[in-house]
Amino acid sequence: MAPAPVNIRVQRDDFDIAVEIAALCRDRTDIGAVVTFSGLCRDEAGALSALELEHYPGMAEAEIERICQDAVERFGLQAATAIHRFGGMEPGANIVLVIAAAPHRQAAFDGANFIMDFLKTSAPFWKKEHRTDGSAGDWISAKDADDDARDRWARG
Amino acid sequence: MAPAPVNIRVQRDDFDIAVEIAALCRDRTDIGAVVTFSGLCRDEAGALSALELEHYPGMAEAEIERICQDAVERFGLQAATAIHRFGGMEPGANIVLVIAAAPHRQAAFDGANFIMDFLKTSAPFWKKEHRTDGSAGDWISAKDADDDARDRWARG
Amino acid sequence: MSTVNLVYFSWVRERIGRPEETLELPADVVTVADLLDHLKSRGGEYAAAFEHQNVIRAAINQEHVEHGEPIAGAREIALFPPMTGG
Amino acid sequence: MSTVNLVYFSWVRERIGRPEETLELPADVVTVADLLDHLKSRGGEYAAAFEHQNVIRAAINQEHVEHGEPIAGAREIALFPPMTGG
Repeated sequence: MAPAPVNIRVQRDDFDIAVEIAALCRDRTDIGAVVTFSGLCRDEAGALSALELEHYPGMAEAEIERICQDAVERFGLQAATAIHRFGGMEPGANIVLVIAAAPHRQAAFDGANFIMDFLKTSAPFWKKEHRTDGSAGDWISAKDADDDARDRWARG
Repeated sequence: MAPAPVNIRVQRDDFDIAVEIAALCRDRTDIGAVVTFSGLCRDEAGALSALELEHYPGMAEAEIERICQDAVERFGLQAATAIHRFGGMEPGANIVLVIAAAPHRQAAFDGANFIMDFLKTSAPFWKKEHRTDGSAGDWISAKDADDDARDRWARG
Repeated sequence: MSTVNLVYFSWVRERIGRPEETLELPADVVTVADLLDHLKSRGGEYAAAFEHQNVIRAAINQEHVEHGEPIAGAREIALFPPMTGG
Repeated sequence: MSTVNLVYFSWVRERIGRPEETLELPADVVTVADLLDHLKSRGGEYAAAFEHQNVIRAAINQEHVEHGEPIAGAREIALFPPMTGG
């Protein structure tokens, strides 16, 4: 069996979910389940004017690739895509897209969920807030809940 | 707060995931996470030529609506979409689409997963296989594993 | 006697040979289980369709019900195998 | 003495006031923890950036490492706060 194709991109531009799903499923009739996750910039009840995403070029791609390969192996994914944007983004904008394909639904759900949990805690990206009241933007703090979400995947 | 919009459709035609996500997110900047599930017709290693999906018109829509409303309430979803096709479909074709939107990622994952588990076991659809060897098609049997997947959502 | 519309799906429909029918039911048919017994007693295609009675699912007025559910007031009763959608 | 390229991100970068620099390290700087101590000892912006040393994450040659990791052979060491992507 050919290795599962893993498609990683770190980019400033937006992405198109339909295009990415089509690329992942093209010419295949063995996929039974495709789960996508998109993370969007929220306006925080009007308090946020924009987010700025900083990243570590090179390591960001490498780390996301490692996470996706882990997910492919662990859940038997047939294909995985992960796209993370950087730069400024306004409320409503896409930040991240993860796609996991598998023969059956639970593997696809678990694969996408696993990739997101590790992406949150291990991929070198940092978010800074710009607030509508004009106050100086703060770097968003990492959440213990995100570490807990990652740690539930620990084995044995 | 306005009730979460729930969009249910049972249709013969295919669907476009990007169009459905755009409809669900339109003019909103409070959504942080969108999870989609698409179920596709698999070729079963070349043994399957087509699936035929029979449904119970009226009850199919009503049952999917009940499931989605349960998910909205239980996981605090901001919006949910569920589209189930009927009729004949070839390997690679879309069968079902579920979308769940929430402020945070785990609610969106759980919402879509919950809807799929109940859709599998409670929505009145039945699949018949047509095989490439020309043998008479069989109705697919329900799986105990699907009941188990549903039962993990039982509370207390 | 009461009149009820029955609808069948999947292999229940195929074995009975029709998608729906209207039947007069005797007064002692009170629950879904009674209805299944009554239909089986008609023999032939009904006996074949409901041979494994415990796997049959039922809906009254388009909502799932257990076999113990009373059918009084039902406009439409659906009988079908376990569902396999999604 | 060894030469190493340091890169900083997020508020570590802002507090230090530059995104990267090349430093000569004394021979007794063996691990990431030693490196953090060494940088803090330079005072000023470094003391501010690494005040809460235990929250600082490190990567050597673009892979995450613990503070106890030896830095021998590192081409590039990155220092940054906990990540908040996704």
